[in-house]
Amino acid sequence: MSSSSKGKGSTKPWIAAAVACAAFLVPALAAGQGPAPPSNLTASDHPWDNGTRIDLQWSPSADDASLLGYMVRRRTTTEDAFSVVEIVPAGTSAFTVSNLNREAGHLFQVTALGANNVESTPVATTAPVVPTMEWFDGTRLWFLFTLILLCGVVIAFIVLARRGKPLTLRRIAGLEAIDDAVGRATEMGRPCLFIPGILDMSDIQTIAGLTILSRVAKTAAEYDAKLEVPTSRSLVMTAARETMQTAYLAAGRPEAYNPDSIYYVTDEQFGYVAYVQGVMVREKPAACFYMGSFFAEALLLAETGNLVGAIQIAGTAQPAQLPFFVAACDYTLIGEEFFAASAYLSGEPDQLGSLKGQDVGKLLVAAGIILGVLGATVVALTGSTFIESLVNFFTGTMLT
Amino acid sequence: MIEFIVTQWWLVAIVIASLIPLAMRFVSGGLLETLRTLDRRWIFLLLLWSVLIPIYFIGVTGRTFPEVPSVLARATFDEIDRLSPGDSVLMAFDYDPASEGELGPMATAFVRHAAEKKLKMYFMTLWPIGPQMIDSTIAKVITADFPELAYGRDYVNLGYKSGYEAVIKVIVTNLRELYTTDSRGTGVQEIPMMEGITNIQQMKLIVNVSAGYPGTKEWVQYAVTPFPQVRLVAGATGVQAPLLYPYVPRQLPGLLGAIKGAAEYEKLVVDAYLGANPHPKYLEALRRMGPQLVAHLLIIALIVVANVVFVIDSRGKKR
Amino acid sequence: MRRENAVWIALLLVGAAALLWRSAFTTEGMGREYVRAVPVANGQWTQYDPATYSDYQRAEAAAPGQAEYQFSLPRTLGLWLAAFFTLAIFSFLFGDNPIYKVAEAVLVGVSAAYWMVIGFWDVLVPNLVGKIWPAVVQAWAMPGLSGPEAEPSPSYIVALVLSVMLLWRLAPKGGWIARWPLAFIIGTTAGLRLIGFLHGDFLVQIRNTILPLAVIEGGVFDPWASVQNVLIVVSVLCCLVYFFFSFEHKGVVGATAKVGIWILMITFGAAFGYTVMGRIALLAIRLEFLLDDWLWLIDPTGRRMAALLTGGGLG
Amino acid sequence: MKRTVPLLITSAGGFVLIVAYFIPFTQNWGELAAIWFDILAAVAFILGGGNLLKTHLKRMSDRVRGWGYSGIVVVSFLVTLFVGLAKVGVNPSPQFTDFAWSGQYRQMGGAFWYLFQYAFTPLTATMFSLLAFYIASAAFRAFRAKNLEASLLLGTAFIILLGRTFAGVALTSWIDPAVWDGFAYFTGLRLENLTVYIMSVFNTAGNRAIMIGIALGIISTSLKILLGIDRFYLGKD
Repeated sequence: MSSSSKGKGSTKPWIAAAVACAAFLVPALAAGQGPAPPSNLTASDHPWDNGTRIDLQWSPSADDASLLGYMVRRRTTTEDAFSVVEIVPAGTSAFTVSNLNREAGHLFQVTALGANNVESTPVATTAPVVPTMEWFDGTRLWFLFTLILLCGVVIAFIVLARRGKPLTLRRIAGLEAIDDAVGRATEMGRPCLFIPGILDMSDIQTIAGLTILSRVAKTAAEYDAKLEVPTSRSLVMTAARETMQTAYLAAGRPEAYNPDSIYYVTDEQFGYVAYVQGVMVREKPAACFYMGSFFAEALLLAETGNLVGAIQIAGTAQPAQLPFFVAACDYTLIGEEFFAASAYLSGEPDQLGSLKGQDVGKLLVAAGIILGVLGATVVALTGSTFIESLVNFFTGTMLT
Repeated sequence: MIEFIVTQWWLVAIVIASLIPLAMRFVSGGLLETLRTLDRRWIFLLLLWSVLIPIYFIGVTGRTFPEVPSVLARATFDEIDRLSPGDSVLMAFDYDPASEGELGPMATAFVRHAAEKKLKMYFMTLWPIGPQMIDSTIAKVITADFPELAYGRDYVNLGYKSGYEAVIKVIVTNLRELYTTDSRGTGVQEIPMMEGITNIQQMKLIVNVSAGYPGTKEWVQYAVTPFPQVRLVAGATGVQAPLLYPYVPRQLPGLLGAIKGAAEYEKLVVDAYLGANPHPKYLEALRRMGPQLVAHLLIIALIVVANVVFVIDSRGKKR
Repeated sequence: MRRENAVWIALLLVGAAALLWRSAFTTEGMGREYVRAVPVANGQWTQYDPATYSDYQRAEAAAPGQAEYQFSLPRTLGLWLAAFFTLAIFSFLFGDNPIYKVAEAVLVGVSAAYWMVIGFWDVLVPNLVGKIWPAVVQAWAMPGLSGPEAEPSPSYIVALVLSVMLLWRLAPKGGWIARWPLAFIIGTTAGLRLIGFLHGDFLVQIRNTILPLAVIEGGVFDPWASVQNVLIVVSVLCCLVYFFFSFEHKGVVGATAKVGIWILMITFGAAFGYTVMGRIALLAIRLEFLLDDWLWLIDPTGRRMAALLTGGGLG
Repeated sequence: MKRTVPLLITSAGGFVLIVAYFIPFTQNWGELAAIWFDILAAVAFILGGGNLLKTHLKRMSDRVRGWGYSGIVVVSFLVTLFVGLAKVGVNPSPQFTDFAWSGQYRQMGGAFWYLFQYAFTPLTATMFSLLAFYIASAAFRAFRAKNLEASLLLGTAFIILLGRTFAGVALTSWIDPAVWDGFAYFTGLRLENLTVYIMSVFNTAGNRAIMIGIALGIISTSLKILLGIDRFYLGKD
């Protein structure tokens, strides 16, 4: 094998690696001092996968105890030379080769790697194996379980809430301030400004921001306050217009809806900030809402809003910007609170039910962490291999 | 220092003159009262001087502060340093001119280090303005100091692809589905160093320079998490870095945070490869640490002063 | 107010005069851009790469009147324009003013069009037209397109249909049809993010939190690492309690939530500290631009006098 | 038709992608959806540009205060759009000299590059750098040790600010075993080490909890949309 791969002066990097490997092995092989090779190499398709893996099995070399490991190589039927996949530690007798091409047949070769990187004669598979794709990805089975569990509790509580189960929730200060802020703007005869973040509709925070907009717009319609929504994405503008229209309709004041108060500025982050900052100092809004995904503009907007004396309420799940909102705004909805806001504001039972579902989700997380940590601690203290396998199953299989 | 003040007397004069009105207000209005009602524009002015003067000082004298590399900077350095010549490295430069102050020096140092190690560099970006950043870094380091490296053999610029993290998801298993040409429009099958490269799992290391979304977090989520054998190191802005610490070291063995991280890494690269008299373009971050220090001290001073006033006022109320 | 304006105008005039004097009548000069002419495609046209003043001086010293390195008037004007815009944005710090408003208007206009152009050349041409009618794109703007990528992908017609529906909004009637693509976007976003965050963030963060409370390294108990692990686990749990919606923050829950908010505040403080670093660096690079590229007051990278003094030995 | 069909599209689109994640054959549908979204977003630029023009032209025709600036917006928008789409001043790619349109639209020396280099970059980068000033004023105005929470935030910020500069290193460099043997146990208190501890313990824990909470929030928000409980985007009939 060494001579065959050496002869190929290909530029493929992995072939180059194989060449390099082979080159310095030649003298050792010539001397005939290699360790005993592994035997009975078999290759079979990895079950329940997306068709990129093949399982290898072999019987260990007689010199297993003194080996550095086993060198696994592969090639497709159309390629001439084997290339290195991995070096697995001694004592191993199985390996899953991943990241294979589904359209090709694959051949494998395993050698025992002795001291001073001396390789044994290779053992190879003779019949090419083609990885097959199954209809279900078995590596994601436990993830499916987690998904169903978490979605299940949320849906279950929504159903319970619809059936009239009474729900109590703690108060969130920022939310109670929203109505007051809109009211104050009305009294002062100054507009409200709503910023739905700077990301597009492909971000869930923007969507959450717009659900809050629908409540703010309803309040504004009831108070007859002027609400301005500059957006940095035209899709967000489109969605915000639909949202506002629905809200004004729900408030019984469809005639007060003015689509021109929702307008696109520019997709460029700082162009958008420059413009909104200008709007703020010129129109002096009495209330500013920042609900969505924010980056560097968070502090630029919040400090300018502070300069013009607006009440400011922010909500975002961007942890990097939370300190600035916390420092510069009157109220800030932190992370999960921001997603909970629209449910709180609507007060509808099925909306509130989803919050209970989230709480159960957190309980499950806490329980999982506590169990896992206890297990890991016991393993560290006692070295129990049984519990270690349990913990490994939990972290390595269930939580992947 | 004194020599600097004497020769640059006009700058000193401007600074002092600009602060005279503030001093007069302190004298006429009283210390506490002036602090309580201080116009924020004075703070702006103080910050301007605290950044501008050190830049000018360092620019004229060429002196920088010493730097002691942290554990993470060293880990980042080692990840690249342990690679062998000819290993392929994906250089994912996800930033734009707005963040160049922090990330430009990192990108420069990364490319310099990779060029010194004779690694094959595959440049790409998920940011629309990223290609300019790649081009300018290539011009600054490879074209200027490594003219022997050939495009297409030693480095290639795959350019920008839209689609945010979806791009990562695709190329981690199938690079060619999205990258059919390089940024110059040459088909990938005609580029020698692309031969045999079908996905980015084949890269020995991914080096990400990240200013936000999409960036290091997405690389961790969609490249490292599903394919743990993928090695990733990152240079991130000060804003991004704290969010990335949860991924260190398992998913992210090396992380450079902000200009400080850049300066530490610069120091490591310079010490290891550039000798006693490096070209000043490789000391950019080290130079920027000067204004950093003075501005930090100013901000700390502002917080302290504001809190002293606050404590005095709240005591007064209690009485 | 009028007197203040007069003072400002006077100051601006003095500044402008000083700049003119520096650029025209001093030996150092300022704000000039130089280029290097590089013939491309067998000399069919010339490409102008950026060059430094010292490149130019060196070339002139070697061969006076050479054409390779040249002074560039358009780029010099560009540099002054860039300096003007930089100062215009900074002027907002003093207060809203007409110069800032001009810069703001230019920024909005240029950037909106900038993103449209990028969307056209980088998305619509290769990913929509190029997928549906690759031959058209290949014959026009992307001659390098070849191989399997040059095969048409019929599934992209769905994207085309959705695009047309979205643009229906511009039509006088039936704007509601645009809700269909919007619904598609919102639905797929919800599905993708649900899976993405659950698999990416959620599970990974739980997994990373499962740490042994007692760390024993090579048979020896490591107190520091153990304390660190205990702190991480307890902190995560306390913060989770803070986010509970079902209980008022009273009693044991209240006390735990209190610790949780402390941890969050430390987190925010750390983020604040880090962010300050980044922002100062951003200002530094703008000031470097003004002092180095434009005013030629400093020259840390040896683009002018330093390179000349040492005979260009810095490169 | 106006509300039911979009609702169906939303639910079907979302649930199909969730299911597709588990089926190898359809695992790349999510990516396809993302690419389609990108196409839609690019098409939406036309919508946005149209709206921008409409807004500012209306301001000009109404002669509202500051309408001159709207004129500048319109002119700079149209000029940039034209030079970008028409590839003004762009040479063809050297490999394909026969194809007049093969050059890169952002080629150095082209008109679009000029606008990028001398208008777009300085404007956006300077706008970004205003943050440095705003941080200073926020530090002076908002960071008061009003209570324990605020003090913790402040204290941490202090340590990080100091620990990430040369000053911090110099301030606590005396905690060195070379000075006194007993200091070997206290090197963790050196500012630069303290910074690392804060980042790797409290910052990590806080961010982890926030991320877990956010993931749960996203699950419930997504579900409400897919189940049709939140249907704010549907407008009126």
